[in-house]
Amino acid sequence: MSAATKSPGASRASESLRALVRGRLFWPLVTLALLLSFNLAFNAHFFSITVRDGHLYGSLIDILNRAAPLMIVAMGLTLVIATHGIDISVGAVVAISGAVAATLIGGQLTPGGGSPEAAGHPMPLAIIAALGVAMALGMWNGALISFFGMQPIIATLILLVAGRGVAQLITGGQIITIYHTPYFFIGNGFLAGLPFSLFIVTAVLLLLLVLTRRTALGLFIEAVGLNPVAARFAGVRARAITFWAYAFCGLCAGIAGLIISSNVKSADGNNAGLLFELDAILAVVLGGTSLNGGRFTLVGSVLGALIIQTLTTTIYSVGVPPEVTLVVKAAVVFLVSILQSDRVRNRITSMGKLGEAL
Amino acid sequence: MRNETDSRFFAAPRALPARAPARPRLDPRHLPFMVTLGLFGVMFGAGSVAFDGFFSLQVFLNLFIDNAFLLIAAVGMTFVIISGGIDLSVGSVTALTTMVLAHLVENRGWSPVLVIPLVLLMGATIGLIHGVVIQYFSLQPFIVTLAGMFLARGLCYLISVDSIAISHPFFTDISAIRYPLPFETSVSVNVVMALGVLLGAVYLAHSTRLGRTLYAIGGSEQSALLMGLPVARTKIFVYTFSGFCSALAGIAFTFYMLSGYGLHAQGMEMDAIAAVVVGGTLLTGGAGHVLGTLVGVLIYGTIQTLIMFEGSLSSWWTKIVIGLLLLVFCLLQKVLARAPARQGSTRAARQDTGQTHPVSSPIEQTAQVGG
Amino acid sequence: KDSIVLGFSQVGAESEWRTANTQSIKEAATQEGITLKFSDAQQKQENQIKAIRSFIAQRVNVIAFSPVVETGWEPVLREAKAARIPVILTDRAVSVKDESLWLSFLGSDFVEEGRRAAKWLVGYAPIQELAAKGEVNIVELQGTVGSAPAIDRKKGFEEVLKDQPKFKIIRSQTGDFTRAKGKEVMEAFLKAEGKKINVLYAHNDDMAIGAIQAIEEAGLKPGKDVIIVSIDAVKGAFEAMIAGKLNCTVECNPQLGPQLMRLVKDVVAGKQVPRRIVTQESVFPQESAAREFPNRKY
Amino acid sequence: MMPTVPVLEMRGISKRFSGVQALQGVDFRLLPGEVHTVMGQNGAGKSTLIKILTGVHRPDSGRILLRGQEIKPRSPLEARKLGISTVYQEVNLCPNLSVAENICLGQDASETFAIRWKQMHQKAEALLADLNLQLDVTAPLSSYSIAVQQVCAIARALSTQAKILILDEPTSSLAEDEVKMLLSVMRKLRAQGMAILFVTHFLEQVFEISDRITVLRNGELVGEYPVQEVSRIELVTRMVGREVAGPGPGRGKSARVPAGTQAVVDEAPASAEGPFLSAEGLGRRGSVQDVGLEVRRGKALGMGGLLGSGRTELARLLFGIDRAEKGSIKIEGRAARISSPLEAIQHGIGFCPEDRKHEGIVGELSIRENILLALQAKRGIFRTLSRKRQDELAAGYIEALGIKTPSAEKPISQLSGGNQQKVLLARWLATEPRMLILDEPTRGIDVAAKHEIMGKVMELCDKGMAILFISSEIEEVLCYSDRIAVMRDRRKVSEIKSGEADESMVFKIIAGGQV
Ligand SMILES: Nc1ncnc2c1ncn2[C@@H]1O[C@H](COP(=O)(O)OP(=O)(O)OP(=O)(O)O)[C@@H](O)[C@H]1O
Ligand SMILES: Nc1ncnc2c1ncn2[C@@H]1O[C@H](COP(=O)(O)OP(=O)(O)OP(=O)(O)O)[C@@H](O)[C@H]1O
Ligand SMILES: [Mg+2]
Ligand SMILES: [Mg+2]
Repeated sequence: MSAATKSPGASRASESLRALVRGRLFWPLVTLALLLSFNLAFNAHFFSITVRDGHLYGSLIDILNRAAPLMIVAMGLTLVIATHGIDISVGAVVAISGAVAATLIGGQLTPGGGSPEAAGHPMPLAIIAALGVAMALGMWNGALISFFGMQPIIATLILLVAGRGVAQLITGGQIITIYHTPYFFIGNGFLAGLPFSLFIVTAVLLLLLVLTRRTALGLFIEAVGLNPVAARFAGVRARAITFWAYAFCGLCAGIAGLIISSNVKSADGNNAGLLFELDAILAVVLGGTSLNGGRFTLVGSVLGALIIQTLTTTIYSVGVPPEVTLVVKAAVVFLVSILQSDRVRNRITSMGKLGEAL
Repeated sequence: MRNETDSRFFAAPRALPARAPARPRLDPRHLPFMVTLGLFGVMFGAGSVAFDGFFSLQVFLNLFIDNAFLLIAAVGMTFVIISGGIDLSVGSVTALTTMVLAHLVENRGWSPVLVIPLVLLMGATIGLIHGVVIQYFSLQPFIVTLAGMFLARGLCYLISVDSIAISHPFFTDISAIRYPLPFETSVSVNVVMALGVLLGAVYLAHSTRLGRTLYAIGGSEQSALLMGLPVARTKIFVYTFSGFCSALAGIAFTFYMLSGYGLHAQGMEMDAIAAVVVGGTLLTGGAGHVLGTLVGVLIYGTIQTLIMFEGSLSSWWTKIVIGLLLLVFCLLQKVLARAPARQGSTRAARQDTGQTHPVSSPIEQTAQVGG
Repeated sequence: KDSIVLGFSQVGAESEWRTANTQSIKEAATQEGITLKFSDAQQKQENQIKAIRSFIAQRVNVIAFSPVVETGWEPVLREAKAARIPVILTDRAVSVKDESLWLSFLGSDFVEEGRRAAKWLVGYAPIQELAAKGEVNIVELQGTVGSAPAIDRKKGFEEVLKDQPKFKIIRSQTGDFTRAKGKEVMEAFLKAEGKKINVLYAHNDDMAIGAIQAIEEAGLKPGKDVIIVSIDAVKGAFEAMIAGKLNCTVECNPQLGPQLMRLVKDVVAGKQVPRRIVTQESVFPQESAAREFPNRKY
Repeated sequence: MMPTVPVLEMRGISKRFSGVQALQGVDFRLLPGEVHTVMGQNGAGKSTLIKILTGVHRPDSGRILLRGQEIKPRSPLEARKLGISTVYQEVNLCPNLSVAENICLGQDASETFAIRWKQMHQKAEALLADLNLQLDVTAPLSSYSIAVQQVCAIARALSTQAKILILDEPTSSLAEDEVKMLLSVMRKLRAQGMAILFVTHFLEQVFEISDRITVLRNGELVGEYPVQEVSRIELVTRMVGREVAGPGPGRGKSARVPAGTQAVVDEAPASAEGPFLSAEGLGRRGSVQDVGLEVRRGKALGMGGLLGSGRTELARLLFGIDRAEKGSIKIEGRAARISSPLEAIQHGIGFCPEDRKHEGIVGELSIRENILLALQAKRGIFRTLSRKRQDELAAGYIEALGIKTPSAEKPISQLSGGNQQKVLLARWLATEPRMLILDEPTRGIDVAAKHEIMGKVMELCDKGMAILFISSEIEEVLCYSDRIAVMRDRRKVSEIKSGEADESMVFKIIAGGQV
């Protein structure tokens, strides 16, 4: 049984198989594939994509478009989690960002006259303001955590609670409908046949990949998350790194807020991004990043977000009754995480080895 | 086998050089707890000055009456957090308990004497499953208990989406019991139950091997393992205990509300976590005191009471003010508890408040199998 | 003379409707010179109970609240009764055995709203035509699972349709009362059922507005290809109706403030008050939208 | 003379980690009442053997017999119940628990339901007193230095009535006194019939205490020898597989360099230019008081002192980990403010800390990344090295320091203790510092490698690097430094030229005999 008794060739082959199976993205991909094919069993048209009004149209496109905000927030959160932190305020920041943009753009529908497209303030200003506020909130979190030494969960809990209040304060507890059509492009527009939000996701992903893999940032973040003392002793500016991770996470939540508010053409301070933090954390964890900090994978988090969105869409399209939805969700999360555990992986790899030996 | 007197090989053991300047009598390790308690006093005092009718024993006792279930759940959560984990299923298990209780007693006509042990067993079993899955598959507690949270909430809806009122005399009678105290005040059965759980937990955490093993695991799971402590068993126990506490909280909830409902105790896990952490327990594990959780719950309750007495805040300002109060509180707690340690930096701080301050204590690498 | 102190415990600020409700109560209190102790329960019943307890401790003159759920009020209301503080319910009732625990109930009837929506639908001409030809396929966007309006609006709607064999609810899913979810769920419905869908019934206007966007994006005409009926009658719904995208909305009136204050004054004055006060609510079909729109405050 | 029935026997033990054959068919016998030393180079498999014995790892093949009965320990807990008491190589205690808890927790069945704190504290104090240490046992373990922690770990192992005691490099951070104490305790236990498995890299200790020696090389058994039958040279040769030269070019008196030439080198550059770093009146509440010293380019300043005398704390002040409250630091004659490690690094200082597990390695990062970390921090986030350059760098140091690993991409936590230490050294050498502070740098490094590594450091020193060398081994300090500063009670009490001192003299100063 032991590797030593096998021929070197076979052991090399099994090693490379193991490398594949152990690859971080392998299991999230498998999960996603399983979920998608499950859909196909229920609905033959699930994979069909047609062209409508000059852009692609279909369930898969829906999933991608819907998952965009989650993917972006999950990426920001990945950095935070990699530093061994957590940010549960992302949902509140989503709401604030949308509220800021909507109130600035404003616009009123006057029946029978006036232009519904009229914007209160120029759109770029509104967008910059919303993102600026979101990032400032992230920096606030970062400052509390890295400079005041507050526990991340408490620091961000404060913003989770108060931030929702701020969002409602901005909107006056109402849903602010946006009438400025150009704004809708962010969350509803299509570019080259694909939802525009996907381009934002790609841009954020590329930016982050470059930042973390082409510079030393990734190394520093991982070092800080794994052993902050040792990292500091080696000259890494642990506090600054942590601070900027939260700031960036805030920014990501801001972007997500814009997409969401643009998508539904309104800002809902009460409900936008409610419980978003749970989904985002779940996405990061399903993607293969540990909540204990350290090694992180951005692509994994993106896949995690896709898994969650696929699951949600599946539940809707398969017609699971709402009372059962949560049980189904629980079962899937259980299964997926057990499937991803080392124990099961090893079992599967050794099964693979056996098969090879035969 | 060891004989103290003649095994001293050298005349007198050498003492390490005396420590830095003499400090106040107070043990610095208790400082954060004292500070938290003191701040609670200040907060309650401020309320008394600001609002009529605030300064009364009954208002103070109401903190216990209204938060008994939270306290029970938070005690279970304290254990989980000290061991370095987290349990997100607390609120939903509480809700599930109320639902099962109400359903079996009202719709099925079972006897409460039978149903109560049954739901406690159910809670403990859910916790046990969490623990076993976390330990056996070495999964992250966050994700396992999140699934548990979905599951328990979902099971509530499977029983009924609507709420079920409880009119069984056993429950109505117990919920009506008030133990009189001086000055025409009283407390409910829940309070007695919660304090009982608290005392039991204090004993368990601070005077038994199991409790100390808990702290060891939170400090460094790998080390605890190598020290030959029963890590797996203890971790599984912790989640089982938390599940049990959640179910007990559910029973207290039922006494409090006399109804079972799938939307009960929404977000209670966050309240419990916040109470535990505000009470001085580190989310990274290994440090904290169960009594701190009591103070944490009281502080949480006081913040709410303050806002209710204020009575003019809009919904959003309510949230903002809760956040601000929490912020002020946590900052003060940090500043005050740190004051004496400020002279020393990393290492000195580690020395003084090592048990209670996360920031400076090194984070253990569990993957490290040392050498 | 000291002004009357009213303790009011609101459910939360989870929707526009709720915000409007709060606003109406606050404004009315100021107008009538009543001191309002307002407390937001953030959707939690336990917080409402705590609030009522703190009102008792503060010895307010009257307690009013919008219960999160019907059940579970017995113990705390008994305390209020012991303290001789009269209790008024708004928005929805409570189920307690001892009916003397509350004095009066002011509010709308969610089941009735569901019934009205269904009745309007059954009577709507294009639908009748459809029904004559074949089946009417309905998709339903429910409110938050387990919440009172969701349960009752579903119940009322189904009650009426029970006797209409041609009407079929083919899909029903929760949209959490929000636009975003409403849109997302509708998208999935459209992918799964395609053109089969004739009618959308949404438990509130916000979900309907979200769903309208999804329907448009699917290349269908809301209000024509898919008949839409929803509940609440918020401003956004009127805008949609004016644009011809929504067919009907059933009013659920949040403007309880003035009525409540009058009631409070009567109670304090020791007058006999009615046990049940139903708020004035109507059904607004598309045709009435333009006329009604300027009157909408929220 | 000795009973021949072994208490413990391991037969044909093999263990493979991904990519590494850690053990290959190793046999090992432990007789009652003997001290049996296992020797081998870093990464030879000593710790792995111990971990298999105590159930941390499961062997791929082979059997373990305890008094003739086969056992399959699955966890340290089971091993402990079988009467095996262990001190692992790294200090594996819980930093957040008190010293007393770390020593006593779980060791006494009677404490299950009610811990008697007073008794526990007394017991811990007594156990520590046996090891010549007196401290506040209620303080958290993390408030003590790594050496103290190591003593606590030993005390824990001694706190139960075990039949077998395993000590994996227990003396690596201990000073002479503590080592003596430990050895005498071991003798006493041996006399009582306990079987002791001992791992160390210090030859003197081996020959002082062992009855028999088992030598491992590359995971394979080289042989088992009664201590009388091997000489030091033979032993080292068997461990390494070839002949090894003695200590390289040293500096002090005990080195082979003639004292005369040393003196000349000593004066010349010193007069030519000022010290690289000079500190005056450095002090900080609760830490060192009023310390002044000069570290010169091309010179090594050794630091001697007892456990807890404040050497590490001084190093922390110099490196900006703690901020000095009093005194001043000058670098190359100019006043410098060093308020963070990064600033120190930018001034060209490097610091290899003593607590490698907590302050040194970043466990899950690869060897390459660990080596790169300080250099990259020095260069900043954006000036990255190309991947090729990184690989070269890592490969270069793996080669130069003899780090035993199949690849530079292994997580450092999978390396053996000594090899981790080498990686840390490489981390600092890679920054090409102008001054290097080494706090117990040879901890856990095998004899052969020690000479090689220190030889390399001395080479760099000769090329102009300033060295501050802290070690608990006086011999080492004497050998590798030009001058020796001695600390006592957190003050510098004396500074002498190493050429003018011998071991006993330094001892006297350290112990406070004379100033
Ligand atoms: N958990 C692990 N995963 C992978 N490889 C490991 C692991 N533990 C040890 N090894 C490898 O096994 C080999 C033997 O290591 P071991 O720790 O037994 O050495 P050692 O003889 O104790 O060395 P040292 O004197 O440095 O402590 C090393 O090459 C090491 O890299
Ligand atoms: N009385 C004491 N109480 C608590 N800690 C003490 C006491 N005396 C000394 N110490 C410990 O000793 C340390 C001071 O010495 P430092 O670590 O600098 O010693 P060192 O000379 O490097 O010796 P070593 O590393 O061998 O212990 C402090 O960090 C502290 O942990
Ligand atoms: Mg070793
Ligand atoms: Mg030291």
